[in-house]
Amino acid sequence: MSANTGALWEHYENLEQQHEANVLGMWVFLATELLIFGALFTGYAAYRAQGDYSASFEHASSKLNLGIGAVNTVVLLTSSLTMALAVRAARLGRRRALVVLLLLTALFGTVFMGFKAVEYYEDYEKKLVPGLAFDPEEWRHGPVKPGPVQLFLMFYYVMTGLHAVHLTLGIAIMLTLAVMAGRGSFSPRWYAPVDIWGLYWHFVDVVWIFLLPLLYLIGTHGKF
Amino acid sequence: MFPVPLFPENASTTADHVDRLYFFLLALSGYVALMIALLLIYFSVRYRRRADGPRPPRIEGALRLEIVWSVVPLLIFLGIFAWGAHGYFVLTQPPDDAIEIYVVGKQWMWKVQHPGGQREINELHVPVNQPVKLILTSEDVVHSFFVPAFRNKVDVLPNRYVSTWFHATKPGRYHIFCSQYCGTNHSGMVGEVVVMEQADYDEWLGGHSEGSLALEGRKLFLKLQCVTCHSADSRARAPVLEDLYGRDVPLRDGRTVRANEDYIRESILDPPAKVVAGFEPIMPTYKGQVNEDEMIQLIEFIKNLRAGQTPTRTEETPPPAVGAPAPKKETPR
Amino acid sequence: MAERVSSPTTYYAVFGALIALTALTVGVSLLNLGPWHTAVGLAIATTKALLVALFFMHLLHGSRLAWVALAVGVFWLGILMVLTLADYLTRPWLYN
Amino acid sequence: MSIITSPFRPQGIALAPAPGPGRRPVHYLNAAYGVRSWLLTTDHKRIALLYLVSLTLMFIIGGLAATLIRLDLLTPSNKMMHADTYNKMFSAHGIIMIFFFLVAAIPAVFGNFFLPMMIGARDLAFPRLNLASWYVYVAGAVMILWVIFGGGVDTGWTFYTPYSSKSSHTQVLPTLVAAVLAGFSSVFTALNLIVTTHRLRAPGMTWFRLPLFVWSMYATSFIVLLATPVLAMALILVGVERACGVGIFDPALGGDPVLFQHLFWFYSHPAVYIMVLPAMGVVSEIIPCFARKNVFGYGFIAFSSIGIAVVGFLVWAHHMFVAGISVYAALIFSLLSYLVAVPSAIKVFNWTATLYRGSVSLQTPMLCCLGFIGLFTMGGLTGLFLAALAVDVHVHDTYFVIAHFHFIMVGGTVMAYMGALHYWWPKMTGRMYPEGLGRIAAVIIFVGFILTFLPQFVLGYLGMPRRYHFYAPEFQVLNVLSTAGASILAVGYALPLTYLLWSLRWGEKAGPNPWNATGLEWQTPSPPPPHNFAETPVVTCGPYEYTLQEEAASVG
Repeated sequence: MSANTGALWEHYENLEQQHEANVLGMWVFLATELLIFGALFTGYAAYRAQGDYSASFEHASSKLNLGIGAVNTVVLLTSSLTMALAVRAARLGRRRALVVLLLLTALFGTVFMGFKAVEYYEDYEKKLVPGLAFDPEEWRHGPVKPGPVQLFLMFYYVMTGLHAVHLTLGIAIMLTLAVMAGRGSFSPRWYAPVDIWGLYWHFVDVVWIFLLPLLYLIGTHGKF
Repeated sequence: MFPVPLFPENASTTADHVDRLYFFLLALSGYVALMIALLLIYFSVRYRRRADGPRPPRIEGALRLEIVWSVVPLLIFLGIFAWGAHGYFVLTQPPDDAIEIYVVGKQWMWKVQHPGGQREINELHVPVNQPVKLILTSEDVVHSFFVPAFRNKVDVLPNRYVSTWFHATKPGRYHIFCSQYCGTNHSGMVGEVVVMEQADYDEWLGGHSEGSLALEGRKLFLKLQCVTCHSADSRARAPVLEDLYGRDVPLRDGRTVRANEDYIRESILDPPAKVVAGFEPIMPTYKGQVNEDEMIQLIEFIKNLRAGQTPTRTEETPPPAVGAPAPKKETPR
Repeated sequence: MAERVSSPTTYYAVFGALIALTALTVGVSLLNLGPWHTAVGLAIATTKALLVALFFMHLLHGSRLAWVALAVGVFWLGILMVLTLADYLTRPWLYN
Repeated sequence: MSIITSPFRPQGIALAPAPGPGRRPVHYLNAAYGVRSWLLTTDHKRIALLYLVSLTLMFIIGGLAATLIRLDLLTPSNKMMHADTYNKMFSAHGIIMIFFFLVAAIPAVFGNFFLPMMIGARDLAFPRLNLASWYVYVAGAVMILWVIFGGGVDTGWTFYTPYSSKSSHTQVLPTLVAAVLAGFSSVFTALNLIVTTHRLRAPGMTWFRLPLFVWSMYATSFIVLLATPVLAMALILVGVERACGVGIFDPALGGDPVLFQHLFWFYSHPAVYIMVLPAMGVVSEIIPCFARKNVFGYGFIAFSSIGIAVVGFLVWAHHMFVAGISVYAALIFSLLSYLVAVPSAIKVFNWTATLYRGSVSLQTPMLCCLGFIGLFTMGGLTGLFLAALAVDVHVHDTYFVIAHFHFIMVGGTVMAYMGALHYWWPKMTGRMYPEGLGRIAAVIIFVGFILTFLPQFVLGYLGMPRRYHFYAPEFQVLNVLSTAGASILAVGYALPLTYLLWSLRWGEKAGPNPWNATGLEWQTPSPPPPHNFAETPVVTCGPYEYTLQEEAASVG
């Protein structure tokens, strides 16, 4: 990326057209991301729609740590707030605020990953990892069967794992953007990278917003 | 016969239906493809580029023509859809009086079990002019039971019973192919359907019977101590299994389920999954103690269990000799 | 670039709403709603997603094409789900 | 500065400044030399050539696998290969041809090269993403070649579970990674094409002045973007199941193998439209040019591309009629499958109508397109057989299906790819191909194709299942016919490879517009300068104004 004055790529008429092209490119990319997670949601829905899987799914879900799940949601929402403020700062040309907010967003992302690691370790200890630490006999009571419990746990690991991979990429990008912002690569006339990677970050947050009810909150009803 | 067969044998009722639709489609497609080809050739020759040729006019299109050649194909297609769907419906509804034969697909062989207890590998002996219902499952990967002469195919899935049926019309030997790729010897997983006259069929049955499937199931029912709970009197701790097959069973969690092969199999391998209303989930799992073939015997036994036939626990006298093909229903001979 | 820049208070307000909705969804999930459980959970999640999309991703006054891209993505996910579930939900319909 | 003023040519077009005496004109090929200039290029034209080379290599390898299969099927129980080797051959043929040739062929070569020029842009929206797309493709290609030459994979290109996740002992995991990489490469290309069409059109280039090739590229990119992610997820899940031994499609756990088939075919049926729509776009460009006439029903052809793209997503389970889906779902998908057949029919009728009262010259691109229409029509019509539930139960997973999709993929897409290669070769390389040899090659390919795949329809209805290493003896004669046809087809494909390479050195110089075609890509010198246009053209007329062109030619 050349210095912020000469940010215009040769084949664009003006920065406005270039900015709109980048934003449209990211939105179209987010549509494909929506369908990657969508395929997982479809598989999840296909199994839960069948009567004899929901009991095992709900029982397995009740074993997950709802506390960390809820706290993680708040952490990710805060990181979305700082990201939105960062985009606003970039548009207004406040370079210092932009750098700080980008670093904050990356920090909250890392906090989320930290909680996630703790939760995964705890799941390992609670013998919730099929194939690694899982005792099928423990799950054989009433309509709950070990098969569907393992299915639910595989959905849990693949969904949260894919989300974590996207988040790690997001954190890396936030750090690079912070470095570039520090070097003054962005200006009120050219801040598209911050804008589009902000969209990406918010999308990853929205995915988590849907993961919370589908994975953590199905086993809790009737507890109160 | 012409050395190279160009058309498969027609050996079942559904084959006529499929062949008629196939010939109609062949005629329709042939006509359309020929017309397009002739038009292309004619236009290319008639309007070939000549130095002094007329200049091509500026034709944007013709709305009416476009509508005609959109709507007309659509209507034809809907007609074909209805015709195909009718054939499919017929195929998926086996008549009630069909002989039920169990087929288990296993990596690279077909194991067949007749209700009379006869067992076959890669062979299926069936009587002519008699509907036959196949109940199939797989022990490992997805296979597909395909008999070209009957125009019949069904994918055989592990852990689940699928069924299909045919009504053979011509005695003879017809290919069985596995048409879903299943590994190294996928091409070798073939067999033969032997359609025989009724007399030959009965004679074949007689020669191979080692006690009917239901009888084997009954012995297993006793050997596995099922009778200790599933006895005939009502105060027992387990539901009575007489006349169970085909009934809607109310479950403990409020759902009602049709008692078909899948339900019986699941209740044997995973009893607490669907507990009958009014009973406790105390039955232990028999996973690992009952293989696919024994499972079929138990299912056949429960399907043929009529009122009063539940064996008593103290079985001293040999069981009443149950006729070789346990007459499920009085099929007219 | 031309559209007006929303003030930080809007962002804080939206953030507050999101936190409240998270607390709501966790709270509601503890009650015994029976079959309505998933529907309520998804409804709350959808409102939160809309909040993030409209304000944080400034779809509210963003380009029309962004709307189209999002709508197409959601609609196609709908196609995948509806037609797959059409198979799963109609399998137990035994007609004989 | 010579500005050619004539009614049909968009005003304000200035050809690149006429080079001074003795100084060669600067174009995208001699603008820079050296490996770095090629491997780090962001010029959409150079990336298109990089794709052309790698795609041709993959086509040759896929073709070799096909040759071995056809040789092995000469005799019913051929001992030429072990059964496992045969399974690896048809898997390699399927995976390479679909993921590494057909999905990327026309969009990555001609879409990359000509879409920007056709809409008057200087380059694609994201040049570096375009180069990244090629590198991701090469990574996938290297991985699949490493798998094939290092032991092979035997799951077929469909990867059906539980065979692919539990029973197969071949290198399935790296194959899944290779397929996902190829998928991402096509997503990056599609993203580029869509954003370029929206944001970088020249002034005056409204949507209804876009050439039909651009419409079909847009529709193809639309499908790629919405279908490929679901395939990537399905393959990742199979990979997870293989790696961790526990999975979502595992029947032992109560998982459902049919769920994998749903997710797989949600991509793989729209994928067949990804492969054929670009070919339709090419034919919509070539037919008007060689018939010297406006295309018949421009709007209908444009919207039928979008129609195919949309309805194409609703029909995937017609691949699963016997796979254990419910009867009601089968009815729904069979009905929808008949709806998707209508737009294809509209296109064929419109192309044929374009020839009416035209001035047709049967040069190689035109021969390829006429071959395309003939073969694609037969391929499409046999689709009607497969959508009819009763007939599909009999012919599913037999050679009838093999013949059906080869008629559309090889008879259609590869034939149109050949046509496009010949049509735009002068523009890409500045050299003309030998016309006589071109026509011979087109005819050989057509004849070889018919002889190869027509007997397979008969084999299919006879009941010969697909993917069979040895078969019942009565099928042998038809298989021998098919193998004979395949050898002619191989000759047909080898011919263009030789004379096109020959033409690079000794072909006669081609002017900027050898076919006297309309369209912005012909307003630039051949080969075009690095940034296509000296300054952005202004478009004032529709894409296929051949009648005006003819008048100008006859007056001039």
